[in-house]
Parts: sequence; C-alpha cells; structure tokens
Amino acid sequence: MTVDSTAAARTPRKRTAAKKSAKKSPGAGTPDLVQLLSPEGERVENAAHAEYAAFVEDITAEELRGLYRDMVLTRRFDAEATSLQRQGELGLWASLLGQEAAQIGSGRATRDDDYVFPTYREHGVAWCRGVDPTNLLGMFRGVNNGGWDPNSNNFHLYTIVIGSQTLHATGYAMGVAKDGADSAVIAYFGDGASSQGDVAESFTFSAVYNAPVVFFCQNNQWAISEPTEKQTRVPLYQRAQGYGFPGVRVDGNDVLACLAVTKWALERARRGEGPTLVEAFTYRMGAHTTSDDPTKYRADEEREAWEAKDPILRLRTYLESQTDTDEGFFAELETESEALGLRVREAVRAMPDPDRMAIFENAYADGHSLVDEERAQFAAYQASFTDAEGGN
Amino acid sequence: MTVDSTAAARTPRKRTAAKKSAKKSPGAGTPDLVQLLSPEGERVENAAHAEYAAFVEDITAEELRGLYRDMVLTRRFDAEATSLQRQGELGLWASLLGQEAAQIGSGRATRDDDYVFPTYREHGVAWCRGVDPTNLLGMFRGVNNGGWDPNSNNFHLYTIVIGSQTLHATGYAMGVAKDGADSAVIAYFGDGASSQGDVAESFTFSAVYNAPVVFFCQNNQWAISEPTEKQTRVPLYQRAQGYGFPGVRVDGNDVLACLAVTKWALERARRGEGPTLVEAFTYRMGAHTTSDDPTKYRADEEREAWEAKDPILRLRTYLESQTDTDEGFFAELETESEALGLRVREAVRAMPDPDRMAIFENAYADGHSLVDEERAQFAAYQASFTDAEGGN
Amino acid sequence: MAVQKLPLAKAINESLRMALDTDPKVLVMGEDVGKLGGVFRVTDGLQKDFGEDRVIDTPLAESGIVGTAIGLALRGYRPVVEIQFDGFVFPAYDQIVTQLAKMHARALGKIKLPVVVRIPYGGGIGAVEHHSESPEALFAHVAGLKVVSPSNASDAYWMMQQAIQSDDPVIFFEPKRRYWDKGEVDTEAIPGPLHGARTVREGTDLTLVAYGPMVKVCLEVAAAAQEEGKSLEVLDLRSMSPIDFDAIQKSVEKTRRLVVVHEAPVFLGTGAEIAARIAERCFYHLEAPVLRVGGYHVPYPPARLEDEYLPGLDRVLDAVDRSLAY
Amino acid sequence: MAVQKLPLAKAINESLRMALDTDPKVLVMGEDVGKLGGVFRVTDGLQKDFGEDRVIDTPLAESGIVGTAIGLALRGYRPVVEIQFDGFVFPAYDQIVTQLAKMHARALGKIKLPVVVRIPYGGGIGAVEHHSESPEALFAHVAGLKVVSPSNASDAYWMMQQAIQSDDPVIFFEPKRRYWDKGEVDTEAIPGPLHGARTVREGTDLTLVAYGPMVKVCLEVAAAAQEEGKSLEVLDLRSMSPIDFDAIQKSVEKTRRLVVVHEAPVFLGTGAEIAARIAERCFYHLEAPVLRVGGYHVPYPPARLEDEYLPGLDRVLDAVDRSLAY
Ligand SMILES: Cc1ncc(C[n+]2csc(CCOP(=O)(O)OP(=O)(O)O)c2C)c(N)n1
Ligand SMILES: Cc1ncc(C[n+]2csc(CCOP(=O)(O)OP(=O)(O)O)c2C)c(N)n1
Ligand SMILES: [Mg+2]
Ligand SMILES: [Mg+2]
Repeated sequence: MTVDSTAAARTPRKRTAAKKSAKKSPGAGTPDLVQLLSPEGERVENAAHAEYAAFVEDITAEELRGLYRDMVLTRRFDAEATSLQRQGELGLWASLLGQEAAQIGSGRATRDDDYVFPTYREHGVAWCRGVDPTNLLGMFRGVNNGGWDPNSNNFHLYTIVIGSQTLHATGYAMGVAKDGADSAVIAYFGDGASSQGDVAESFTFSAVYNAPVVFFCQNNQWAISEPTEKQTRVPLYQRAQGYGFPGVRVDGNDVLACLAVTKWALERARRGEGPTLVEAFTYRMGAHTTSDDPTKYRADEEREAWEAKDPILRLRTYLESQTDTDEGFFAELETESEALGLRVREAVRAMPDPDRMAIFENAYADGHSLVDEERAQFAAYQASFTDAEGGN
Repeated sequence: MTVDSTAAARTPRKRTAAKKSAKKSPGAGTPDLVQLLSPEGERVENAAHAEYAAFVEDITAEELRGLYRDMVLTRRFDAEATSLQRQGELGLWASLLGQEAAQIGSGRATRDDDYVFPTYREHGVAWCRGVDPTNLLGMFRGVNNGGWDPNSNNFHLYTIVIGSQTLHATGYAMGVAKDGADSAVIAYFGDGASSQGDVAESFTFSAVYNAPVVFFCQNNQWAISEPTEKQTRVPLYQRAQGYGFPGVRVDGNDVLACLAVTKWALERARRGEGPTLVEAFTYRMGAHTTSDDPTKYRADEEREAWEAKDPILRLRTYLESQTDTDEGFFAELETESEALGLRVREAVRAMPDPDRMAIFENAYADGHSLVDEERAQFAAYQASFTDAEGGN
Repeated sequence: MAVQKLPLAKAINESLRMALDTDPKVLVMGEDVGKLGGVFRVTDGLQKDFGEDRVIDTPLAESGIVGTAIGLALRGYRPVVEIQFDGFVFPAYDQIVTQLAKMHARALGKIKLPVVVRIPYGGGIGAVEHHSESPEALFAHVAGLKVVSPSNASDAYWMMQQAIQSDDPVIFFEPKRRYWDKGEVDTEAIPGPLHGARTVREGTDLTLVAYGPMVKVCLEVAAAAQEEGKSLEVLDLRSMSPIDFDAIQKSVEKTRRLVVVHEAPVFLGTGAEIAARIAERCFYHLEAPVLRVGGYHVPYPPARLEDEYLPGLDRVLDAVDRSLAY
Repeated sequence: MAVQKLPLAKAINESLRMALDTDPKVLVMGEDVGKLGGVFRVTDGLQKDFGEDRVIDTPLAESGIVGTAIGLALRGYRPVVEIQFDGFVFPAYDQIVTQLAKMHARALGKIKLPVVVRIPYGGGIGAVEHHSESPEALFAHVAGLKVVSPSNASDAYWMMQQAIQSDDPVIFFEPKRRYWDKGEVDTEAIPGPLHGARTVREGTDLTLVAYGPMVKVCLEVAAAAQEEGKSLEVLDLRSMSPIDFDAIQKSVEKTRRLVVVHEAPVFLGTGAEIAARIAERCFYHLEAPVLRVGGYHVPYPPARLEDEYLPGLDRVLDAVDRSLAY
C-alpha cells in the first residue's frame, strides 16, 4: 500500500503548504457549498449562508478547541487502528482519514437524545457520542460483529450492507414522531451508497411520513475505486429536492460549517419539518480499507491537493490566528493523543478471543430448538477431544 | 364491485357534461403541466410548451382520427376483457380505463425500432406496437405468464413485480447505445412504482451511462387503494432532476400532449442526450383490477370529476369541431369496435388450455437434469391413470 | 363469547385487533392495509378503529417496509408487516436476511427485533404470476428468523398472538387459499407452543407431515386411505423454523413410514431437511425411504396448470402407496 | 502454451479474457471491476485491454447491476456480473429470483438470458461480517437458475467458459479462500459437462461429497483416513443445480456410506437434498444414514470463531467415523 496514512495521520503542524493549492478546490467553487472556514483557516462571511452560520454564531474559543481536540484524537485513534491492522492485531480497518471535520462537526451537532445510524467508518461520530473507541475495534479484530450496546449512547451498530441503515434510521425517526418526542435521528452514508435502492426508499418514506431524520452523506468522492461520477452526474445534495425536502452541500472539511448545517437540519427535524439531506463534500485521504490499494485507481496528486485542505490544519490555523489558543494547548493535546494511542493499543492486545460456545449465543432472543441441539452436539464434540486428551 | 367500467367503456357520445366540471382539474392548475388539448377539446397555445408542441405541429386530421380510433378500440378491447373476466373467461383483468390517451399518445410516439417495457396495464401501448390484443389475455386467463414474443414487436412481456422492468429497460438502452443504434427505449411504470428502489436505481444507471431511455410514469393517482400522497409529497416528475435529467409533467388525458412530449423525449434519447422522465397525469377510472373494490377507499365524486376529462371525449370534441371528421367515421368506428369485441371474445373462448406437460417446458433453455427426471416421473404418473382407465 | 366460528382470515384479523388493543406498541403496516383492509381484507376495519398512526399504509416498496419496521422495532415498537403476496417479498429479502435476521446477534443480544412479517402464500386460487408461490425454505434456511404457518383458524389466531409476542423476528406464512375456511376459535384457550407440531389425526401405518394449505389435503388423503384400510397419522408441522423433529420422530418410530407434503418445490424444500434428519434419527425404524410430494423444479405454472403442479389427493395417495409398497 | 499453472483467481481472469476476446457480446460488469480489477483482482487488466465499454464499473447497487444485465441480455449481450461478496447479493435477490430465473419461462422460451452472476463465497479468510457466507442453497432452490462452483483452477477456467456459453442464467460461486491456490490449466483441453460431478479420489469404504472450498478439505480427510486404513472416495459435486445424483448414487452403491460437506448451514443446505434423495435412491444400499457436516444454524460468526464454525479436517473425520460406526 503506497498511501502512508499513519504519516498523514499525525497531528498536523502549521504548514505553509495550505495556501499553495487552495486554488484547486473541487466543490468549493460551487456557489451552493456552505463554508464558514476557508482552507486557509479564515472565517468566510456569506450572506446566503447566514441561516446556517447563526447556529455557530456564539461559539467560544473553548468550544472550538473542543472540536479541534475531537478531530485530533479521532485521527490519532484512527492512525493507531491502521497500524494495529498492519501489526496483525486487526483483520481490517476502514480509516476516516480526511473526514474528521464532517464527522466531528455533525456528531457534535447531535443531542444526547438524538439517535445515530452510522456506516462502518464513523469513528469520529462514535467518539462524539461517547462510545469507547476500543469498542469499535472488536468487529475489525474479528471478535464480534458489533461490540457495543446501541442504546447506551444512542449510536447504532456499524452497518456493512451499504445503505440499509438509512431505512432503519427512517423507521426509528417515524417512531420518534409517533412518541411525540422532540429528538431527531441522523443517518450516515457515503457517495457510493447513494445509488442503493434502500437509500432512495428511505427518502420516500421519510418524506411521506415527514420523519425527523437527517441524511448525512459524506461524499468522500470515492466508493472504493469508483469516483462519484459512477454514481451520479449531478451533485448529490440535489437528490433531495425530487423527494420534496431540502438538500444542502457543506464543505466537509470545515468542521464549523458541518456543525452549523447539521444543527440546522436537526432543528428542522425537531420542529416537525421533516427530513433533510446534507452532503458533506470531503475526501477520503487514505485507502478504502487496509485491504485496498488506491494507487491502482487514483493519482497521488489528487490526494496531495486535498491534504492542503486538511480539516485539522484549517481549524488549527484559525485557532492560532484568531483565538487566544496557546502552544500549551497543542502540546497537551499531543500528550493526550499519545496516551489515547497507547490505551487503544493495549486494550486491543488485551482483547480476549471469544469463547467458542459464543457461536451459539444470540442467534435468537427466545431460543431455537435446532440451535440448542447443535450447541449440545458441538459441546459434546469438543468434549470428546478433552476427554481424549485427558486419557478418558 | 360498484364501478361499472363496461358502461363507462362504451365509445363516448358527445357529452355536455364535459364543460361542467372542467374547473375541478387537479394537476391542470400546475403551470408545469403540458397540455395541448383542453378538457373541453380546444387547442391550448402555451409559448412555454412550444418545444413540445412542435412535435405535433403538422399532425393531420387523418392522423388525429387514427389516434382517436386507437383509443376507442383500446377501450373497447379493455371493456370486453373486463366483461370476459366477469363471465369467468379470465381470472383477472387490469383495466386501462381512463389512461387511453397516455398510452396511445406515448405508444404512437415510438418508432418500430424502439423498444418498450410495459407494466401489466399497457394494453393501449401494446395495441400501438401491433401486438395482437388477444395475446395479452393469455396471462389473465391463466394459460401462460406472457404469451407473446417480445422481439416480434419490440414490446417486452408484462411485468408484475412492480418497478423491476425499469432496470431491464435501462440495461436494454445501455445495449442500444453500445450498438451505436439510434433507437430508444421506453419504460412504463405507475405512481406507486415510483417508490420502489429499482426505479431509483434505474434513474441512477441511466443517468450515469446516459442511456437512451424514457421513463414514462402514468400517474393515475392510485396504487390500488393508496393515493399518490402515500408515495411522494411533491409532483413525481420532479424526481428526475435530482438524478440529473429532465422531468416533464404532461396531461395524461390529452393524447396530443402525450404524443408530443414522448416524441420529444425519445428524440432526446436518440440524440444521445440521455434519459427523461415523463409523468403523465391521468386517472384510473376503473377498479385497480377486477378483484378490487374501489368504493372501499375512494369517493365516487372523484371519478365523476375525471369522467369529464375523458381522453376520448376530448379528442372527439376536437375532431368534430375543428376538423372535417364526419359522422360516418364515428359510425364506422363503432362497427369496427364491435367487431373487435366479438373477435376478442371468440378468440378467448377458443383459447385451449395448455397441455399439462407444458409445466416442464421452458424452465431452462439448455435443459436441466432434475426437470427431465421430474417430467419423466410426471408422465409416468399420468400414464398410470390412463393405463388404469384403459384397463391395463 | 370466547368461542367463535371464524374464517381463517378473520381469525388473523381478530388476533391483530387483540394485539393492537392490548399493546400500544403494536403496529400494522404494509401496502393497502388501511382503508382497503388489505387485498384479502385481513386488516379490515383496523385502521378505522386504531387510526392511521397504528395501521399504516406504506409506500409501495417492500425493502422500505421491512427496513423501517426494523427501525420502529429499535425504537420499541412491535410492527406487524404485511407483504401483499408471496412473490413480492423478494425486494425485502436483503433487509430480512442481512438485517432483520442478524441484528440481534450483531448486537450480542443487546437489541431485539420483534417484527412479524406476514406473507399470504401458496397457490390454488387461480392467480397470475408471483401470487401463488411458497418460498418458506428461503427463510427457514436463514438463521435468526423463525418461520411458521397456521393451517386453521384457531392456530391462525393463536400463532399470530405468539408471533407478535416473540422477541425474535417471525416470518408468518398465511395459507391464502384457506383464508375463507371456517374454524372454531377459542380466544380464551391456552395455546400450545408456537413451534410445536400437532398430531391432527392419529394413525399407525404411515405418517404424513404437512403444514399450511396442505394439512387439509393430507386429512383428506388419510380419510380416503382409511377407506382402503390404511391408517395414516397426520402431523401439522406449524413451524418450519425450528422444526419439531421430536414430534415427527415419535410418530415415525410408531408408523415407520413418512411422507412429507408441501406446495413448495421438492428440491431443497423443507421436506428435504425433514427427510434428511428423520432418515438419520430413525435409521433403524424406517421401512421405506422418506418420500416427498411437492412442487416441481419449474417456475410456478400459469393458473390453468396449477392443479397439475400442486400436490393433491391423488399425488399424495400415490406417494403413500409407494411408501407402503416398500 | 496451452498448459499453465495458475492461481484459481487468475484462471477465472484468463477465462474472462478469453470470452471477451472471442465474443464481442460478452461484457464484464460490477463494482470496482474496472481499474481496480475487483477487490480480488479477478478482473485485473481486463478494462485496460477491452475498454470501459466492455468491462464496466457500475454504480453501487446490486439490484441495478443484475437488472441492467438482464436488459443487456435482452439486447443480445452476454453479461458476466460480479457481486463483490456473498453477503451483498441479497439486494439483487429479487431481480435474480423473480426476473432472471423466470423470464425465459415467462416468454415461453422466446427469449434467453445468458447472464452469469459471479459470487466470491465462503469463509476462512478472516473477514468482517457478510464477507464469508455460503448462500448457494438460496439459489439452488429457485427453478430457472443453474448454480455451480469450481474447486480448482482448471475447473474455474473451464466452468466459466461453459457458464458464459450457457443460454441459462448461471450463478457462479467462486471459493474465495482458494483464489490463491495454484493448479494446472490446460486451455486446450476438452472439458466435461458443466453440471457433472467428478470423482477426485477413488475409494471403497465411504463417499465424501463436497464442492468449492470443501473439496480440498475432503481430500485431506481422505488422506488422513487412508493412514488409518480407511478408503474414502471423494466426489467434487461442481454443480448444485442441477445436482449429478447419478454420480453420487453410483459411488454410494459402491461404498454404501455417504457424508456430505459444505460450509453453508446444514439446515436446508444442499446436503439436505442430497441426503434426502440418496436415502431414497440407495435405500437398500446404505449401511448408515447420510451424514452432513456444515455450518450451524447461527449467523456466520466473527472471524476469530470461524474455524470453529467451518467444517475442518477433524469435524469431517468425526462424521466419517460416525458413519463407519453404523
Ligand atoms: C450492498 C453492498 N454492496 C457492496 C459492498 C462492498 N463495499 C463496501 S464499502 C463499498 C464502497 C462504499 O462507498 P461509499 O458509500 O462512498 O462509502 P465510503 O467507503 O467511501 O465511506 C463497497 C462497494 C457492501 N458493503 N455492501
Ligand atoms: C413488488 C410488488 N409489490 C406489490 C405488488 C402488488 N401490487 C400490484 S399493482 C400494485 C399497485 C401499483 O400501483 P401503480 O404503480 O401506481 O400502478 P397502477 O396499478 O396504478 O397502474 C401493487 C401494490 C406487486 N405487483 N409487486
Ligand atoms: Mg465514498
Ligand atoms: Mg397508479
């Protein structure tokens, strides 16, 4: 694998490169793109987007540092997972490198009582929801297929069958509305997923029932090896209109804009105005997963251009130039980062393999006679070895 | 069943009722609705729709009479099928009553080398394609599941699994493009079908591959008992835009407008401009099928209001007032109509039941050893009765 | 009054009504289940009495129906979903197989999905394509699902109650050609276990196992055989996942002969599993191989041929004779 | 040179290349089959050599892939469709079952659908959920489809040629954990029939039937058993629809014992049909019931447990012992 995501994953230092390639900014040229922080780390004022900006108007430097911290720690965690995979501790890892702003911005926009339906790459959102990051690793290590209780943090299990969770989110949101609750639901999916029939059906159901759900599409421009043009010939956010609800394209590398737009959309849902599609225009800076080799299908220059738009770098520039954030904050964060890496590494290595009898657990909630029979046969079969070894 | 579709199905006489309820005209109020012939049978001039109107500019009185004849004969055929069902000659019938203009207009817009993918209600389109109407009855009688050779008239088999044919049409159109042919494909589906994931996927595929296909949605405002609001909260033609191709809403009871808009869309496809969605806004005047009882779910007044917009009536008024069409034409058509009814009736009654061994035919093209074995066993089993009867 | 004579469809209707009435979390959803009351009137009157919020007409999209039902279940609801006909369940197959069946295990038991998927199934009603199929094996093979089918009004009532109470997803196959058959329903009875088979006729010479629409045929077969002096035991399987093999085994140990009957194709139908397992369990008891009567390996034929395709009295009797001839 | 030693994946690649080269109507389509060459590199280099018009990266929508492939077949093309992993075929299940399988019959034979659906299947590669399943029974039960699986490079090459030439839809299951296993491929050989089983090892005491990834395991079992003085015959089934029952019967009439092995769950797996049918065909020959070794009735477990779940040497040997003990 040629893309060195661990290197890129280090907490970025101030880099002058940022400005260099800011001109090459696919998507940013679109007048419709909501951006509050430019790649150069400057606050963007755009009257057309005032409605969104209002949601972050009063944001404090402290809160901004919080977002920065979330992004840095998420990236650190992600890099650790990537290297754990290389060391054979994980079978696979799907890196979020480059998508931190989209995930932290949207994740921090949710309230505790909201409910989140992720794909398999929402490590940053999980972080915002308070899911212990080591829990995310179980399925990639192969000890389970989803290791957390969705209801503990209102964060559903990772879903691998592309797009299917958008319907679960819609149904959940229909339930929220039935309950008369004022919370909202957010469903994550990718640019590739936008082609799945299930996603279209979730648009239809949510529109017809006016369900309080936000569809948050991280358009990272790639579905494994396929560029977005293989999924659509117009920007994805436009998809929503034909279903009768608004679609917004936000700069997915701008954490502030992602926070603002997602808050706006969640508020709409809470107010009973139904679904919204948010397209976060971002970039998958690493490989699809650790099994993937992007050199097969995309040019290095593309990634390099996007590195200049790094979501973390951008906020750092802003923090340093526009707020009272001092070096101490960054230094402390570096230490915290390392500690997180260490903790994750140790936790993974300590993760026990599941007991073999676990195969038969949880297939059914109320039991199933065939499973009982097979469990008993399996136990007897296993015991025959022990017996044999015991000289029985 | 309370709706008497046979009565309504007779060739309509000049009716003064037409004007009466013209004010109640859902959909017609939409500025976007393409209409060239008003419910009162008058030519509508609308500069905004000149691009479509151009396609029927030179239409002759003779051609208009042809369209009228198509609609009348289709309705007569449809009524005959409905009554054959009542007489027990058919197991089921799905009437197109009220949708004649949408089907004849769009059907007559196709060229011989175009290819048509119908649902199960496109009897009028089948008529335009030259499919012998009695062939359509086989599946409703239960002697086959689709009795014609699709390639004889470039008219695919009826498809019952809602929406699935839109993907076949798209694939076929991809093939047409690959072949460098300048023909086009048209896929029919209903307002209900618009919710199926397959239809959305066909929009995506056709847009991405720029396939020469026209999606012709007959929005007859009902999917069995469900009104269109259960499928969408915005007009269906708008769906297309979010996929990157145009959508047009046409008055589905205006044969001229349907002809024009479909020709326009097919020409776009031929020119390599890709897919178009045409929503023909019409009304299912009868029951969903002969098994259905619409009094359970919709008010009589609704149907009555739509009877005033009868597609056949409208063209008749125009023919009588604006062309040289004389009574003789209508009288002759009446005779032709009756003859068609008689021919269909006789043909259906003469339709033999299939040979029982037909069960085993055509499951596979290249044969299958299990089917061979079962066929032989079945034959032996049947022979055992004959043998027994034969006193063997 | 607790005991009523009801058509099977009406028994399900009453059962749904009872569930809607007693548990505010129960929902009924599907195409045309509202005002129309479903194409078979199984949900007739429910929307009128429980409102559009509980009895929900959905968009025409089966994957969406099951997918949103999963979401509603995650929110604490107990949706009873209707698929209009057997042949239209396939757009929802992905949601059923990859999500509904597996989510409980994926969550290590932390979430439950009490979703019932009702599917009117089987032939014999002279319908057009896709309206007469018996796809139960395609669900029974999938771990995480439970699959049942009542054969009579009383079971229809009670098995629906139990399916709704189940914390596992249940695929509930309704024998559509028996919808109009009347039977006594005692709404105060104490039902047997949802997944237990039931002996519906005792006999000594051969065991017939069937479920859903074929139970009636097998009872007719047993009556006809009786006249020829053969004593047939008939088991109503009721559940295709899990299968009550103990009950079948017990019967076969007595009769030593087994014929399994279903409408679904024989090849890889549920009869295959029953034959395989009983052949193993009763290896020393069987006087004849387990025989199977079912559909052929061809697409369901057009209506005018379905009587040839479907197992009927003669074909089952033929298998009985063949078994007894061993 | 006609004979080459190739990994199984490369053999399929060569076979596709040959087909693309000789028949301009052959298309390859699927997710990531183009520049990437598929996640297993099975289509590596094909787009480069045959262009984007022949080797087509599709949108991420399996129903769309199969649905448009049907349309392309109606237009005279012969699409070879890739489903990226076993667990992702279900969104396409409706198109496969209700359209691809039935359209030839629906048209009374007037149209043909020569579509090949390639599915890398099975476990043993330490993957995450949905990447290790064996859903072949869910296709074999469906009339109108043919279902095959090669176990080695040569069969992979030739069976793909035959599948593409077939005028029926073929579901082509590729044993993904054998993709890297090398074998000799003679591109000038004359292959046997696509749906015939093959005896891969002769024996006299017991017959092992397997296909795809399990053939190798069964050969290892036979070798191990040999050391204990037991002579096992191993049949590579190759086709799950139709199944070559004659070949199995012939072998069992000789060995009188049969064990069927597959990764798919035992319950209603292809082994059920084989057991049922062979029990009938060989009723007087069998010294022991047909035994089956396969997956359990649970969702495919996480990677760290898959070795417990998958039939391996020990579990098959255990079944062999149990059979021989009768
Ligand atoms: C139904 C289904 N088909 C195929 C796959 C294999 N697959 C896994 S990820 C992926 C690409 C997803 O792209 P996108 O939706 O853009 O999300 P991203 O990976 O870029 O975050 C594919 C094809 C799958 N998981 N599910
Ligand atoms: C996949 C699928 N689900 C359900 C049905 C049952 N069904 C047949 S027609 C119909 C309504 C179709 O409505 P629409 O698409 O508007 O077409 P229309 O009948 O009005 O012409 C339904 C639900 C079906 N045929 N296929
Ligand atoms: Mg992506
Ligand atoms: Mg309709």
